[in-house]
Amino acid sequence: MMFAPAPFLLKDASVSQVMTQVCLALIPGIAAYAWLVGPAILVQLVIASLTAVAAEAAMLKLRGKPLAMFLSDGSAIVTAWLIALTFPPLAPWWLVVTGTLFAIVIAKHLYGGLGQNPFNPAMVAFAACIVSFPALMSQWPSVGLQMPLLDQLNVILGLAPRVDALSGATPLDAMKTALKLGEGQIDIAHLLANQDIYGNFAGRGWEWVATGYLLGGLWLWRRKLVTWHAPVAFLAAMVLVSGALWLYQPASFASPVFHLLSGGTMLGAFFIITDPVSGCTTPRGKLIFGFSAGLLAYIIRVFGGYPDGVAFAVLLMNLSAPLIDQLTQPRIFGMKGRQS
Amino acid sequence: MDILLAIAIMALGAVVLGAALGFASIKFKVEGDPLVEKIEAILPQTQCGQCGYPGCKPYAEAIAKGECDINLCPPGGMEGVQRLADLLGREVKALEAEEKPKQVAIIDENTCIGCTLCIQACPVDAIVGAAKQMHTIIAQQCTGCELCLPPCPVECIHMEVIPETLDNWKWKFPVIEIKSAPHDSAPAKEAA
Amino acid sequence: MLNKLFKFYGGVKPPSNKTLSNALPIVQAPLPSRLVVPLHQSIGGMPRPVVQAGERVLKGQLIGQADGWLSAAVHAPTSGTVLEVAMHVRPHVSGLDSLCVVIEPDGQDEWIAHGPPDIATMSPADICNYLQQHGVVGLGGAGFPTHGKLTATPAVPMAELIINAAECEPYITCDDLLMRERADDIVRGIAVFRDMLKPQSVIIGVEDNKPEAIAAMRAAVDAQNEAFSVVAVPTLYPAGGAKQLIRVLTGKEVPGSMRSTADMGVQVFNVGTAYAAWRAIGHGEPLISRIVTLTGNVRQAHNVEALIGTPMNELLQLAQPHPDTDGIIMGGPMMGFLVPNESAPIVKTSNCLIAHSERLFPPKAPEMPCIRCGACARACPHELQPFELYWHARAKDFGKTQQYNIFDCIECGCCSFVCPSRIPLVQYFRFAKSEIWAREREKKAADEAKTRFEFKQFREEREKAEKAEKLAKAAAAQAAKKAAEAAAAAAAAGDAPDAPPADKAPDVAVDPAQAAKKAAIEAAMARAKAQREAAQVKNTDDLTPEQAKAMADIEARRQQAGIAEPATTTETKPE
Amino acid sequence: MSHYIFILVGAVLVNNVVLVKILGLCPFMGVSKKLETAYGMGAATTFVLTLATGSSYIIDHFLLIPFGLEYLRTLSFIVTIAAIVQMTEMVIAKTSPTLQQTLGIYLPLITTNCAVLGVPLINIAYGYNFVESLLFGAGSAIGFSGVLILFAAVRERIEGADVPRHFRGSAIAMITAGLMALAFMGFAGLDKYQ
Repeated sequence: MMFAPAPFLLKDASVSQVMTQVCLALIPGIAAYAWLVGPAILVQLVIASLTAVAAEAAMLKLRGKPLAMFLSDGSAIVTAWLIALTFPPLAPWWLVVTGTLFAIVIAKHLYGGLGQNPFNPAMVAFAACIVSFPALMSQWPSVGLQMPLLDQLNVILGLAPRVDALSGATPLDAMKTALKLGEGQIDIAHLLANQDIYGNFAGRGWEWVATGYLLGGLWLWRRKLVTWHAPVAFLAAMVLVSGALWLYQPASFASPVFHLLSGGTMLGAFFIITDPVSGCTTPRGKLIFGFSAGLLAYIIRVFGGYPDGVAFAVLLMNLSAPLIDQLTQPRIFGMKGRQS
Repeated sequence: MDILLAIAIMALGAVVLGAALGFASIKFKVEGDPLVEKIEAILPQTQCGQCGYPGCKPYAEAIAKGECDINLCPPGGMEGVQRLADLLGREVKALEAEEKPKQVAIIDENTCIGCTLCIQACPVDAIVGAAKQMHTIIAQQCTGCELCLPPCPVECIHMEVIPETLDNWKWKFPVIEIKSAPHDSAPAKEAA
Repeated sequence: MLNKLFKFYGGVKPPSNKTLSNALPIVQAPLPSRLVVPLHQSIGGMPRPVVQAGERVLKGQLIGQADGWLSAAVHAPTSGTVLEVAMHVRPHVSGLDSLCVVIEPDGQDEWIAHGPPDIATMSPADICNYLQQHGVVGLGGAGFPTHGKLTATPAVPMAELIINAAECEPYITCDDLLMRERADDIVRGIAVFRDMLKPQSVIIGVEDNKPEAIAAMRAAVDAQNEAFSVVAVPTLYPAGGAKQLIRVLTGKEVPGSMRSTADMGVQVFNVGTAYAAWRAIGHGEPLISRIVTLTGNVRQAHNVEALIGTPMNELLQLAQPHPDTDGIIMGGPMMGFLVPNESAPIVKTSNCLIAHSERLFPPKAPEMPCIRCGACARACPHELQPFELYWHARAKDFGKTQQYNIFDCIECGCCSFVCPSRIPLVQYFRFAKSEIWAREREKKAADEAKTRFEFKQFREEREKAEKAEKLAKAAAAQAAKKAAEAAAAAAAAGDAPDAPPADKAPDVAVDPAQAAKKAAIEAAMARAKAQREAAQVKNTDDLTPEQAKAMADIEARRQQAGIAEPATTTETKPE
Repeated sequence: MSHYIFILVGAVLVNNVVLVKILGLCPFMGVSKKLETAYGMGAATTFVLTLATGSSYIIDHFLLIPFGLEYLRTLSFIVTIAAIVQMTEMVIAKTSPTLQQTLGIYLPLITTNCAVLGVPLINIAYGYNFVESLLFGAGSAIGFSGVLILFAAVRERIEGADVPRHFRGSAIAMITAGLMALAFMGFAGLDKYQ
């Protein structure tokens, strides 16, 4: 007879179900992304996924873990997709591969694999790559540039020259550069009026991607896979600080709407800071985590040296998460209103 | 001249700092060593002397002074070593002797001659009996130190591993269960 | 509903599967071939057996005498012959044995003389004693002796008496059926508790998935003109946990560290306990049977009234288990356990037997790592952080588990139920708890050993000091003697005729000399005595009665064996 | 005013003494196994570092420079720091013997902690005045304590993780420290923004 501990009834839930739902929730954003920049993003998703699965399998084999069980959990795919979605869509293939390898091998498996990594692997990949290859990581396709799949493939595979025309910048980056170069002679209102780059409020088209992520995130929340705490706190921090500075000096600071819908804000709010493994888990902890991440992301993207701050903000909060969790343990049953 | 000046200044500094340190060493003099108590709390109190010290307290004092290693206590086991290492921030070392399961001494009723030698040897007064009467060991109080074994002239004392009962039964560490033939087999315990 | 209901945090809704077994009435189980009655069936002291092998016992006859205040008596479930009093397997997850009385029924089911006591003349203490003697314990799960909850005289006045009839575990319907069929006796039992505890109100909490039971209870309460309120509580596992039910019905949260809910002015009894109490008080019957739900992988799930001590596999046959049954779960599917040995007997706390099969309870998928998703924390009714507890329990960092309040865990299984990684969380917590307990036991033993060691050292020091003192005294006496001799010699030497003061000298000298001699003898005797004492340690002075008894037993055995003559007569000291 | 804030915040985050300047790694790796110890070490180092920057400034400006003895800077700083550390150790021994035991060798090692010596030297290299020096010292100390405490909390969690055998202990701690430094690179350029 086997020894099976109680309970004998189990809810129908599994890690792979969780991961599949996260992937599903990413679909609207990906669809908008593909509509915006063309099929290149799909190519990147495939490259990243293949690399991630291969790296995962290799690491599992090296560590002597059951392959099938862990490969089917889908966590590697989620990491891969997040990497592909945060990297520039026309980044060379090896950049994506390097990032993914770094994420899976170092950030995930050296810590013991699924569920044990203190840092978000996708964000580690992004940070490592932007620090190592700042130029490549800042080359975004000029919006509205529609290239056929073959040309995009050629760029990704390094077969075609990385023409300057291809290499724009994200709205955030472009704005920062413009402000710095302009040395105060150009103001935000003027820049935003420039429809070619900025569209109506965020980068033209990018707001649709952000909206896609938002929809997916709301669905995740409805499915109770994420709680509202971290995303709301993150977005609130973003709105508060950007709103305050925008009201104080509208000429040099962009509006909250712009910040909400550009860069990695929405992706970060719903898919990255909600990662339970590397994030906070207590309700109060999640609020602190989200709020601080929003604040840091804003500070780094506006005042710092990198085009977007979400990745660094998330990593910084990742390393604070264990301490925050310890300090924000909720009162347990029967201990409310008492000295703990 | 410069050199002299430099020496003078350094000497001045030395005197000032030395005076400050001297003052501090008087002001913050530490008496006693509360650390010994913390160490002793970890030790199993078998008083068996296997560490080479006459009892647990002397061993604790020796550890606190840094005179000996933390891996000399076999009854405390690897876990004791681990906890000592945690307390003292020292490296965990393998035990000097091998670890034994917890035991209790049993006196063979029919062989005991009532010589009282074991009673004198027992460090924790766990043996009762009077001269020429059979001695018996109070099992709950026996620490399993084996100190009563050598003095016994008729070798009537032996050690027995404490059996598992409902009182000392423990839940085992969960492991991935291994399925075997179902039904009516022997009491299933996890493959520990 | 007059009562305002409260919510508790967390909880899960597993499929209840109660309709399987609640359609048929309670059936009296036939006499089994033999009964194995464990003596230790409740929390507290182990009852002492008062019968011997070969003895004939009557139904309801005392076979195990309660030992100590927190202990309950055990009785023969039917008339028959005691086969043996020996170690037999107990329905415990360990599969270990404990002392049991094995009875072969004679089929006559002959009651011992019994009848209801005159309750009007009994003081509350008498009633408590009576319940203890009749073996009434909590039938909800833990088996806490009922009189223990009734004797508590808390400083806090009793506000609510709660009768726990929630029965939140899936599959189990024994309380449901009991209430449907025997509501009158239950209400009378509750009235006894009410009279003893004098609470301001009495609330009977029943999960709202048992409308028939609620109706039956209300009818019985009305029929007896009692002011008990029967409250339907929302079906949410574990609403039947004592602390959860208190929270739902009164809004009070009893902290885990509080040992007794009475300190919050609440006392909770299981509905079955109330029934058992009335069987004892109203009919004079000790607790020798209980309602057991037989369900799971069986053809005819139903409830039976089974005698304590009935082997489980024999009892389960009544429900005709399907051939693919591969085990028996005692208790519900959330907190019960697979009995390691299916011939284990029914005990007072066996509320349900579930025939286990892989079809019904598919084997768990392998354990995955924790992804800290927090589902367990959202399900935990005690608002703990199970994933943190798991993380530290797995790393065997027990100090940390205590920091995260592991002892507030009630092992309800909600966390394991929702875990997407299928981690047996409760199992980890049980492991950590029993490790901590074991450590505390060891620590306590170590402390005691230390005290005894220090006392022994102190005693040896004292003995040494006393010896030294005596030696010193002897030496002093010796010196005095010598001085006296010297004086005497001097006196003798100076025994000149022209020395009148010397006349007196011999007298004076003799006295000290004699005194010195006497002192020397005394010292020698004391020395000898001390030596004797040192050589013949006798520490049998302050023994506990048990120890003395054990020694006497052993001596008796020795004499029987003919090895040692009575110690006083001869000296047989081999070399 | 904002200048001082920039020095302080810059020292804590942007030029974090451990993760950006890579100073003081021995206590960072050695005393971060337990959160409790990290608190103690952080407090001790903060105290020593702030005091050391102040006193070394005084020594430099009122003793060494007037007498043209700048070449004795390192020597005299070490001596001063050693004295301060000795004093701190005595105070800790008096107030918390367990902390003293757990800090173990690392407490006297503050003496040779490169952060403690490095920060006063950086102060002089940057030409900071007394207030600036103190702020920079305090900021560095806060930065050191902060990352030490965060690191200890992370390590306590990693302790329970199923890290591959060859990476257990110091190896994974070094990797973690590396990833933390990566995260801190996000602050790069913040202090240049005026």
